[in-house]
Amino acid sequence: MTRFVIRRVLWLILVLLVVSFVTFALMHLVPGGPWSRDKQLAPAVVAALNAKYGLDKPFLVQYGNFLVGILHGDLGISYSYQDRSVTQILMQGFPKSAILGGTAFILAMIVGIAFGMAAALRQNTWIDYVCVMFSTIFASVPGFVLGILLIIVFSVGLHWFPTGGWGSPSQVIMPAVALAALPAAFIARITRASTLETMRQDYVRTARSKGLLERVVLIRHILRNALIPVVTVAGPEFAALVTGSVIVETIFSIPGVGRLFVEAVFARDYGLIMGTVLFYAFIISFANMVVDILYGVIDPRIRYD
Amino acid sequence: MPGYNANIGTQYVFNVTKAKQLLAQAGYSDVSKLPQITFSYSNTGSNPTVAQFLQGQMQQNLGINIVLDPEDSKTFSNNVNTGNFMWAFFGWGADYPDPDDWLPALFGTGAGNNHTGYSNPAFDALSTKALAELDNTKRLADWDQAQQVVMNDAPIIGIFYREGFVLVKPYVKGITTTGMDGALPGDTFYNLVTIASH
Amino acid sequence: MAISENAANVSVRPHHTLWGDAWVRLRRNKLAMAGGIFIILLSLAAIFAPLITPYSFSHQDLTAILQNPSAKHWLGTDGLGRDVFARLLYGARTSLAVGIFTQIIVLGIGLPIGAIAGYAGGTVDNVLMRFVDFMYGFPDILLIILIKAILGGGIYQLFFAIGLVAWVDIARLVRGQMMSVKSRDFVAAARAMGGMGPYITERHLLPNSLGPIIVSVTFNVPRAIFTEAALSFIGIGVRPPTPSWGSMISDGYAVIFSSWYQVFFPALAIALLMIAFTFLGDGLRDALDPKMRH
Amino acid sequence: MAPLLEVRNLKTYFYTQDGVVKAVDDVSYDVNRGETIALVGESGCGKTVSALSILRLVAEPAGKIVAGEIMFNGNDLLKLSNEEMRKMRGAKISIIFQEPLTSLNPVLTIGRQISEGLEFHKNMSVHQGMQEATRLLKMVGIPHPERRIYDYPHQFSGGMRQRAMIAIAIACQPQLIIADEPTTVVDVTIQAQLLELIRNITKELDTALILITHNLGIVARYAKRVFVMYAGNIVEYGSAMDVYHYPCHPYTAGLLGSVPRLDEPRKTRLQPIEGQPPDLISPPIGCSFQARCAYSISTCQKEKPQLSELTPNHYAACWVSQKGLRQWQKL
Repeated sequence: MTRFVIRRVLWLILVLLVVSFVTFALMHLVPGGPWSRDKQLAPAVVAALNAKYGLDKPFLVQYGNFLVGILHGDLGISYSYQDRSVTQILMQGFPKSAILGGTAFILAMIVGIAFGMAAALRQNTWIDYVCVMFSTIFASVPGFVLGILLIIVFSVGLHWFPTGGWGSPSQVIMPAVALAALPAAFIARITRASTLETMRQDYVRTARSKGLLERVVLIRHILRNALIPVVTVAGPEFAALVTGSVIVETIFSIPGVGRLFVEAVFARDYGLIMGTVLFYAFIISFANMVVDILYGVIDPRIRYD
Repeated sequence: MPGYNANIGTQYVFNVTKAKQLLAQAGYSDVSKLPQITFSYSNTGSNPTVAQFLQGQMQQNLGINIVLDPEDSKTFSNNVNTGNFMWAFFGWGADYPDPDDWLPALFGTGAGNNHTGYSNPAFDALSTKALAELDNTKRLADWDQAQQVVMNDAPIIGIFYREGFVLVKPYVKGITTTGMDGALPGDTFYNLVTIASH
Repeated sequence: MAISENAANVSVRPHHTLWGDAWVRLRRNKLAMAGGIFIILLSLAAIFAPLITPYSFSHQDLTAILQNPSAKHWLGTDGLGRDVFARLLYGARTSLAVGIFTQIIVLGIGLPIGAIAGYAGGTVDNVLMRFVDFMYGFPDILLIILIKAILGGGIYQLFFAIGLVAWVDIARLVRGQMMSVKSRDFVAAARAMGGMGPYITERHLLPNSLGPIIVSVTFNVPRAIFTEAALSFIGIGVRPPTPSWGSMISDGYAVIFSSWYQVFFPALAIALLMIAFTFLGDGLRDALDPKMRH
Repeated sequence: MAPLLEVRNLKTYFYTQDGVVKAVDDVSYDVNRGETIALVGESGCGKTVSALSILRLVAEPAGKIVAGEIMFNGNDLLKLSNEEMRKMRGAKISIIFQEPLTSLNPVLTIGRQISEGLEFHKNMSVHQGMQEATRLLKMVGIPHPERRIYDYPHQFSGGMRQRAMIAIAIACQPQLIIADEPTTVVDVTIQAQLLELIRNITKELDTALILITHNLGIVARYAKRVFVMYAGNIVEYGSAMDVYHYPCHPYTAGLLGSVPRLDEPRKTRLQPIEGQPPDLISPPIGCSFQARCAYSISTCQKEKPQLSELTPNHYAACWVSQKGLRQWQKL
């Protein structure tokens, strides 16, 4: 297993390198630069800025400098955030997004798997239809609306939670729920579909013929076999949640990293773009690696030669 | 703003029949012969609504179908600065409240922010004269003439001025908002602000 | 022992193919049929919108801005005095097209790559999956702005842009299913009978990993519709004033408190579309499930 | 001495969209302690469904036991609560399924799948269960059992998996084992080994065995009494010898006729039974076999024949044989 992990880590680094190069190229190809404004800056000013940020050097040299910076753990500097380096920006914002995203992920998995299995076991009963209803509502109602509803009901109405901000645990609950709604619905539906298929397998009938408790049949025989698609989906969902969401962080005014990437792209903040893209790419590749490892743990037949 | 003259540009009022006459004069009595007009704008804030409003007016009043081209702000700025647009919607904010800052930069031939490529020697002459004039009243008179020239050539169409609304608690004293405020209202003269006990 | 001829009531079952039998059983599933009919009705309503509503989607009646639903405007009017019901109908053209075609592209790319990676295993799987990781980490907004700059902003560029990035989820899902299903015993048996790779993949593996794939598709439909709205923000896809459900919702954000219906009705339309796809998908899954075929 | 298991007038129907499938339509049979009986018939005649009905494992909601009694050790299994029934499964009655390829949980070790029943019925610890599993695997002839208990099903061959299934079935020393076509999937040589294994074990543990198969060769060698099923009911039953040498039902004769015999030079072509089993949704009036029966007379089409004793302990449900007109009797 460790040989497999080492190989995958090497591949991870390669993927990150390719992502960084492609991003670097795309950034410079895209129309408009960091200094483009309706009210054009004087050419001399633009030249001075380019010199300051090393944008006047040839493309490959700039990329080389960026890579060298990475080796020292420095993701480069941001043009819009003058006071902090990209690494600092990420390090300040990421814990908030991670805590929020992590809570939402755990919530989504627990609710999702529980609901999914219940819907599959009680097919075509009210639980099943409730599961369908919720998954549809959360998928078609935009996150923004859900966030606002939560605020109106729970903080303005019932004063249970503050309307936003960060710091106390009570400020995590509502945004986590808003964030977890869609993934929970998605995981519930995936679990249901997979459990339905697993329930019909012969070995479940064998388990029952041994007189095992329904609970044991459910967990040890049905759930474990139904987990493969759930785990597959959980990887990317985890990465997406942990790297923050633009909408939820905006509504609940949480200084996470959700908005960074989008802001950086629209501001053509090259330093910040490179930093956030690599950061996201690392987390998603890492999550997918964990999923592949989990495959081997869940299903012994999946062995990596 | 010094040099402000209320009746400049008053000749432009909403008048559909006159517009049609001008179109006919230009040989486009049948608007379908017009080339495809694209209206580019940065897709932020209320720009989309303004653009669609303009499109609706052109279509409903003159029957001209213009195509809207929303762009992200940097792409739009880049297109504007490189003249890569047919008809665009962009704003301007003065650095300091005086014609010296506006007019030459926007309408002087080859000026940095002259995105329309407008060039009128008459205006250039008046502009250089006004910039060198020390006597304030003469200076403003020159700018007044310069504005008149620009208005007659009409290289741009002024649509609206942004207006800011400020809610101030009664116990906050001394807030003086100016046209030059930055992101926060009255931030130009924050030193005058005092908080009364409440 | 000659056999008598009166075999009248012996029911000789015609040999159904997998898909033939599935269609027979799908037709019997009322919910799935309801879903299918809803989608067809919606498409017809979108196509024949001019017959259904007198209003055009772009006509601005500036005297009737942000009106609540009334007899004159069934679903009220938006910020520029345009009829929301008309925009919803015409918007269906964009959103249905986006919802459906992107899924075809997504399945078209994702299924084969996932199936090959899952089935082949070894280095093929590794290379394909690292490419998938690359696509996951890929800054799609940057590419999309570039596509807009080079290819312009039409609806085909939109399908291209969404399809390009959205197939990765399906690919990983199919691959995961294939890997555990591949080693399941009937596949070993099929392989023993000399079944070639593609034959096995199509006949044995895909039908058995259909459930989660269909679920993923039903969730991708609303996601594609919202992505379309995000992309039209950058200028790709339909341009104003052509409406789409996604852009109607994002326009409605600003006035959500005063005129909630601007967000409510498009969101409801998306919800109904997704329910239709969910029932259709569930029906299809049950119809194709080999275990359900007596 | 009362039989260990007595199935009386069992009816198990499946409610599907196409209609009600009468899979088991008024079937009765019995098994004595330690005895081996065989349930024979083409696939789809209701053999497996009747077995599953005994264990009340018929797939809800489609399948439902509509009528009848299943007396086991004097009490009716159908009257037991789910809790009591669950205590019977695996402990008193166990089953060996036909498909070793899919009947074992792919993600659980063989050892655990054997020890599960023990942990629950005999409340052994996992460790004790695994040790017992090792002994059971040795008993069913699996080499190096102490290592193999940690293997997964996909690491076992088809034959070995069936042996594991047998180990699971005998784990709690049940009084009755139902073997549902235990050897259909494996090749002939392994088939013989498995059947010998099952016979020795049932003898050693004095367990009753219901052997469900469509392979007549097996029946003759292992079963004392034979019940022939067709289209959801029993058409003939009696001692193996009687049924083999003096079949009283054309279907049984047909089955025997379509099996190559070693003890006779083969003169004539094997005679397959033409046609298909009737649709169980709307079974024909009268005898369900008459459509394929060459000897059917008018009454066969009008009235359904009942089982009646033709020779001592040898029953058949056929008007022609009950009227003594058995032309097919060439043996």
